[in-house]
Amino acid sequence: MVSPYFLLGIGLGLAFLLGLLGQKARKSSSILILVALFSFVGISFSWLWQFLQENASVTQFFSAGFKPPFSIALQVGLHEAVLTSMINVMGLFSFVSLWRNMKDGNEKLGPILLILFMGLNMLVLTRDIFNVFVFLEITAIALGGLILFDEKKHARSAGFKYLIASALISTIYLLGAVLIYFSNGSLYLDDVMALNNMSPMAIVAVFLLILSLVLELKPFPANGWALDVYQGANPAIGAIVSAAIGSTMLFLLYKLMGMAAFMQEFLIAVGLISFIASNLLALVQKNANRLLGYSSIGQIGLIISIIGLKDILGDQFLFVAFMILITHFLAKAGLFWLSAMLKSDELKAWSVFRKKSVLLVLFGIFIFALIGFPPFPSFYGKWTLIINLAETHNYYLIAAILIGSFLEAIYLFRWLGYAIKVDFTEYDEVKINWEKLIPVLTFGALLLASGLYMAHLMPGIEDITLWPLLFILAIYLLDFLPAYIKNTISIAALAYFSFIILPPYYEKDLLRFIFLGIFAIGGILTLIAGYAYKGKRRGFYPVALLMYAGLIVLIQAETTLSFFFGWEIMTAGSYFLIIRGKRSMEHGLSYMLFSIGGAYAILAGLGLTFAQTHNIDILSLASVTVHAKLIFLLLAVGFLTKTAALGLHIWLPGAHAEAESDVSPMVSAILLKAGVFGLFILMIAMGKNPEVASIAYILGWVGALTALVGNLAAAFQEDAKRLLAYSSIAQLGYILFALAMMSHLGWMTAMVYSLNHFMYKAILFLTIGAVVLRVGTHSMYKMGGLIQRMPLAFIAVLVGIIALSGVPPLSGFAGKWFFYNAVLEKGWYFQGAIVFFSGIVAFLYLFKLIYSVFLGQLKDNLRQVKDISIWFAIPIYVLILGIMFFSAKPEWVLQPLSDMLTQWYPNTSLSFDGLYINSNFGYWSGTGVMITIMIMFIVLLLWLWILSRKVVKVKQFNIVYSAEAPQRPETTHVSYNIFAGYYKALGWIVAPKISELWNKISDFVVSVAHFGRMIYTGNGQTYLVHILAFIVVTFLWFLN
Amino acid sequence: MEFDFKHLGFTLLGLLIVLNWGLLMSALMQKIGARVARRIGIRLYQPWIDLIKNYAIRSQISHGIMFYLGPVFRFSGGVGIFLFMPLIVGSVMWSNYSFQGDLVLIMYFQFFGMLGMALGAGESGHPNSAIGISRGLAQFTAIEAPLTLAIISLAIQYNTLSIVDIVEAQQGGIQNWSAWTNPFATIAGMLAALGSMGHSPFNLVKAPNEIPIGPPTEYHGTFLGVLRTNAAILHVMEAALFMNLFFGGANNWFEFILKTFLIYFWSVFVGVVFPRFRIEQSVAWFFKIPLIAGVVAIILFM
Amino acid sequence: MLLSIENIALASGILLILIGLLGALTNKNIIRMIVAFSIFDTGVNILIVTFGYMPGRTAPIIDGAKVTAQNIAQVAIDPVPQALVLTAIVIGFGVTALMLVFALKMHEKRKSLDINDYTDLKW
Amino acid sequence: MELFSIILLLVMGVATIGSAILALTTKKTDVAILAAGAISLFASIFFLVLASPDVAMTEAAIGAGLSTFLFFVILRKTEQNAEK
Amino acid sequence: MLKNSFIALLVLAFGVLLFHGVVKLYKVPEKLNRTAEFYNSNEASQIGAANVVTAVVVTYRGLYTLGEVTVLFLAASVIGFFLKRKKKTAPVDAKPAGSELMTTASKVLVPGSIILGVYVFVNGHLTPGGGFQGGAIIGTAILLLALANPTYSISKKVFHWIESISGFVFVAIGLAGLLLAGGFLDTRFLPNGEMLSLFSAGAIPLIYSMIGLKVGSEISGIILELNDTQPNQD
Repeated sequence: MVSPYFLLGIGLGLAFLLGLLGQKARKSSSILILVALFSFVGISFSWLWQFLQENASVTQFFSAGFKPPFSIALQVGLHEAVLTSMINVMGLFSFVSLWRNMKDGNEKLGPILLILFMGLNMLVLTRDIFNVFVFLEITAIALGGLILFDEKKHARSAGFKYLIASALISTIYLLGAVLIYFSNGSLYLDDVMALNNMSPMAIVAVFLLILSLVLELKPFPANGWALDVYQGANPAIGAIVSAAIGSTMLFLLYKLMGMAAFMQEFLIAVGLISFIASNLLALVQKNANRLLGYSSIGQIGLIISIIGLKDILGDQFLFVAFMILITHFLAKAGLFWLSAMLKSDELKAWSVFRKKSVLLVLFGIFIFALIGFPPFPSFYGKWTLIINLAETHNYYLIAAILIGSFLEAIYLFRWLGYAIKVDFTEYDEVKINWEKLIPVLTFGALLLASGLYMAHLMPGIEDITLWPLLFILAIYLLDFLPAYIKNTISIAALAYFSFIILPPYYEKDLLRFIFLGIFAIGGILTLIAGYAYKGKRRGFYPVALLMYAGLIVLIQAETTLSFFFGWEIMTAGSYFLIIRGKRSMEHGLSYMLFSIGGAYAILAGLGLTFAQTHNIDILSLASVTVHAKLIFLLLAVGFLTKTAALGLHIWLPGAHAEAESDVSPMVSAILLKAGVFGLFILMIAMGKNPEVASIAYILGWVGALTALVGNLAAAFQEDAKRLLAYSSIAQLGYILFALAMMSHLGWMTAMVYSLNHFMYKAILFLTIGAVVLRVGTHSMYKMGGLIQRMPLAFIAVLVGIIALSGVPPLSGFAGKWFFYNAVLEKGWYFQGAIVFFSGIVAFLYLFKLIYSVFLGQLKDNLRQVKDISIWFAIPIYVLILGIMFFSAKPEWVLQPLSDMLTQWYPNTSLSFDGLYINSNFGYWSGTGVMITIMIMFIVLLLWLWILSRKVVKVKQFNIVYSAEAPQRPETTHVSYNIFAGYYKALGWIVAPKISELWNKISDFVVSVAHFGRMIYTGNGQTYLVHILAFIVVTFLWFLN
Repeated sequence: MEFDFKHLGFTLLGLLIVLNWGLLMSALMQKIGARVARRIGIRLYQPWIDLIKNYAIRSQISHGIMFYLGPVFRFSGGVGIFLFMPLIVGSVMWSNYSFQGDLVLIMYFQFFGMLGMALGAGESGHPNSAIGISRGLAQFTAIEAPLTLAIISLAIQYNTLSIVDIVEAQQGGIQNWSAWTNPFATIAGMLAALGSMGHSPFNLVKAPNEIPIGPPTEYHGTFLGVLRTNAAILHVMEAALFMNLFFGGANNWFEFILKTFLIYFWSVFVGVVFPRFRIEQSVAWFFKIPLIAGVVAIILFM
Repeated sequence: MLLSIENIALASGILLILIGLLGALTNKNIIRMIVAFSIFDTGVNILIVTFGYMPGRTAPIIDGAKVTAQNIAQVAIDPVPQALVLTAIVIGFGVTALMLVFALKMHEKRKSLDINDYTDLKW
Repeated sequence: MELFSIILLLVMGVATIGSAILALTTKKTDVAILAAGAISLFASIFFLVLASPDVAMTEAAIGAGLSTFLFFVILRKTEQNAEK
Repeated sequence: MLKNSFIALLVLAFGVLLFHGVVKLYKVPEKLNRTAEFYNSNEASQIGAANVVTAVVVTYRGLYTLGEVTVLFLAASVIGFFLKRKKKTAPVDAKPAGSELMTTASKVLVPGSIILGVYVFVNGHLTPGGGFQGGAIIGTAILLLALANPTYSISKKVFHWIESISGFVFVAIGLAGLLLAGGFLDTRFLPNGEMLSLFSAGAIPLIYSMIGLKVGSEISGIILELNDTQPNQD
């Protein structure tokens, strides 16, 4: 093994020698430093190789040929090898990223950087407690020097604050180190760790050491100086502080915690407080670098608490800590480097990355990695963390971690939303230099690679789930192709899936077959509409496929982990799909926040489950015994955020309405079914548990009220897509209600509704979307009379609304019929009545939709409009055929469904007798009704036709209108606020109380954040006071 | 149950009876209304004359395809309800096609006609059509609330959703009628019936045609004839539905005619006495006493 | 004994630490803050050296007379604290120097040495 | 010898604390710097008494000498800058 | 002032904690602890430096010294870089000569000081003091020179060279220890020699000389840089 002293030799030797070169030979000195940093990387990689491949054992290298404690030992083990590799890679790329800064006569920058990274290496390696102090100071001074070279406006005052803070902190460390020596006569870490019972002095000493390291890691609230450094310094230096120095200090803390088991609780508390508090305060932050600082502090806080959780996590500790650390390390460095490319500090300035889509993608990768989305390492880290915390019954910690993560998600996604949506014309264009680009690219690639690699290590993730992700990556690389080619590839991918993977499920698992079918076939159909788009449609296909991949993984999942994996992938993909819409920035954000909140509820629920079952099989939910109620509730809430149940629905209208025309059906008709599937799985597994009955009862009410409020709200909309979105909320309310009944008939209802909703909502959204593309507005009152211009669209909407309303003979009636029978059987009469009533209310909005858009007076500006694009018409009419088939031969679909459901509910009153479907209460023959009505309709049509063959078509304004002939269509098209009277009577039900509630909550949080961050006065002395107060308070706490 | 042509004959005969009874009944009601208002009123055969006149008118205008289809939908709605409604207790031949679906089918098929009419009128481009329809739909939702509760109550009571079975269960004397055994459901149902018959005070829906405009004006000639034919059938069938649900059904045609007359008369009677509601008033009204009655009806049978 | 060498030294050390700290926290002038920091450092150094002191013993330097290679373990004090303090002093100087350069550079831009004038970065 | 040391230290201690208070309270920065230098000088005597001649030398050379010098240089420069 | 009294209270609390948590726990040790015992007992035979502190600082725990050198190097780099005036435009003779007394004194003192400094670092293994102290003394001598002769200028390049080479040699000696003897900074690759003589204690005198040269030249370099920018002094 290469001796680590060569790091010292190379680093210092070169730094000293460079004085000889003088100012002229700057270029060659830069290259020499680069070589030195390369050699650092080489040395640490060689260690890594030896540990990973050759199973080398931990080796200590002693200085001066004596054994410690009489000399200083540098230890090289696997941990050290990993950490030094990270640091040295960071060092190399930091130097690259600062390449241009070296030009401006700052020839000292290189040696200082070299010494800084050498110092960090030594901090990782050394086992001598006082030596740590020396290298802490070297690090501090080197960093101070780096900041001093910084040309940014406030870099120097920030650097000064940093220096005085670190002077105080390192003195505390010095005191601790000296006391350690006096207490046991050794400065060798292993000696101290071997002590069985520590003297009081040793305990105080260890306390001071740990305290000062924690202070170095910027705990809340003693961290104002760090924030100022992040904000004030060059982002490339911020990257070093956050990624390299942060990681080093964390490792140091971990190393020294070997002798301070009694301080674990302290670490947990401090870490989590920092995690939550800094993420909270970050909510109101507008400066990108400072925001990154808050985020860094938060992440580091989380890792601090994980270090404190070492004993609790046991075997999993290293995995968890490393996963989160590596994500923080790569992502934060990447983000800071991205920031370094921009002139402006504003969050919104990041929108200029839109012009360089590679950078935007990298930005997205970093953000998603930080939040803990798959396939990034932090996903596995957080998963394992939560699972293990649940297993050890640390529920409050789970709550704290999830709250903190949620807060973090808020601002990070808002920021990403800015980057994707905000107008960037007022910001300077980003100029990409190779030396800025290379580090970011490398780290982004490393992040992806590490995530994909990690998936192999995790039990419960099948390799096959990663193939779609690689495929998506490939699609992204093909992004330069025109849309129709990518569309074809995407359809081919889904078609391949449909033909290869889907059919076996028919025999194996019908439930999954149905949902997979909805996702795959729905995916193909909605993608066909994509042919209507010209140009390249950059970024659309990767994210659409990401969503479909997530959905498919979700359904195929056999383990809770891959279920959650799919859930998150799907969320990520759909977020990008939604945010593509024109005005969808805030809707995308609220979608994401509700999704993440829901995902965390699911995570917590799955964690609690694992704690009891010790099994990640998804059906292990069934064997839950304790906390069944809580688990059921958490999971249900998680799924309900996706199905937009009342109270959790406020994201949906905007998100669905503002999405692109072919995206709306994807996210409405298809995506929502993911939540339904989740609920199905949940109820299959846990429905038999008597404890959950009461929650199911509540869910039934929630479903009923959702249906009511959704439909009522839809009736009062003026925006066609918003109307449909509210309609989706209501439909999902029906499904929730039906599922909650937990009976054979109830689930039949739910299945029928799911299938139907998929078809008619896809038809309606596709049609309306296609119309919107033609007319250029969502507002229904601006349309009208389009039946003359768009007969195809009209027929589609007509079929859609008849099916949706449940009027026989179309398939919607099947849902109503099952619904009635299920309600009567279950005895949920009042809820049932509410749902039924809301079903009637549906007529209001359905009429409004078809009337306002297609009937009434054709507007002048729409006289030349063409019928919907053929690419929209194809999927629409395929779906209409589907509805017609289902309506004419419902038993073909219903009988297998019923048979399938008998595996969970064997006692059913449902029987199939030829064309008849019988229950305890009633009977129904879909085919018979269809035939009867068709014949009758045709006969009557003929009757009218015979009697009135000489019908004359009159002109538009040829109506009897109070002796006046109207001239303008607008004056005779009554559409705006058409249900005013109804609103007067029942509008109170849909008053936006829930949105107000959420707004109040968010206002409250924001004001807390505003108030909280006032402690950061910007005065270096105040920061010192904070640190001192922190010391005093923890000292007092500790003496107790 | 299988379909046969004899059945079809009985169905057509039943349709004829119902149509003529409906026309006569509407004349009777207008006559009664007029007499109460101390007018002479129309001749009893006037509806037939009107109908023939309408069908005979030659000039016919259309605003478009949906305008044309609207009456067809409407007519199908009326005839469809007739088809799925059992008329005479215990008679296979007079039970029409009720074997194809139960009460739920009838409840939902009501909308078929309404929807078609709404769309047809909507295409006429007349603003008042849209206003009338919006009011109609709004009021209709309110009517359905108590009616649903009443029907659920009955379904609980008789443990079935089949109208045939419900009627069967009420046989054997007046004391077995739902009106006695389930009075609250009957109250809710009959109050809802007021609304669904569309007489005052719930006739705001048709109000626009008093200032002579609105759907019936745009529709004239054959279209109006079709609509009139449908109205005659629909009124009888709505009365028949309530008869079947609450008043023991009919054992013969005489009973059918008597009961439907009385039920229909109930709405006219109320209409003569009370003034018209505005739409928000009528919606709110249905959410008061009728709704409470329905809730009580369910609670009693839970 | 209250008035022993080490007690006086300890008292002086702690007082220096506290005074230095107070100065660093209350003096608004940046250079004065740095001065206070160096006083604080000196106090810490005195504290450490005092901890390492053993009454009656001499410095661990073999002079061949009083202290020889044989008796040094009995007559001389612990060399390690001295080594630590030596290091700490030099490092303290490095930190002080860097702080001073910062002070100078800050002053160059703003013409002010008042720490209250450097609160642009906050919240 | 012992007593002498104690008295010497006592005097030194009082002088040190006095200088420290002076450094803290004085209005003039250069006085404060001088006081800090004096403290270092006194401290090196402390170190000498505490049987640490190496530390004493270092403190005298670096704490009292170099540091004080650097303080003055910087102070002068800031004053110079302020004049400009 | 409320804020200041709060701070005073805080500092007081810190003092109380320091007293209770640290000082009260301190007991005057009866005998040397194991590390000190080892150093004091074995140093003479292992390293052979009369000054045990030097042996500890340079050999046993030589990394500390290397760290110190690094810190000074960093500080000197930064100071030197930032205190340097961009370009001198004023003519040289704008600077008045130092006072007569100063000039005379410096003529005597400067060589003496330099010799003293060299003595201190060369004898670091025998007597108190060593590279840092010696270097600082040499720096002071250069300061005197600069004060006496503001116009006096020595080529700074020389100092740069001395600094770089001595620093590098120090590191190289360290590596030589790693390669030739027991470990990094092991000074025993040179013979221990006879106790109390100049050429004893292995490579310690060499190392201390290098450090002395490096520190001295660093400090001198800074002072000379400053001298270039010294204002008129009266």
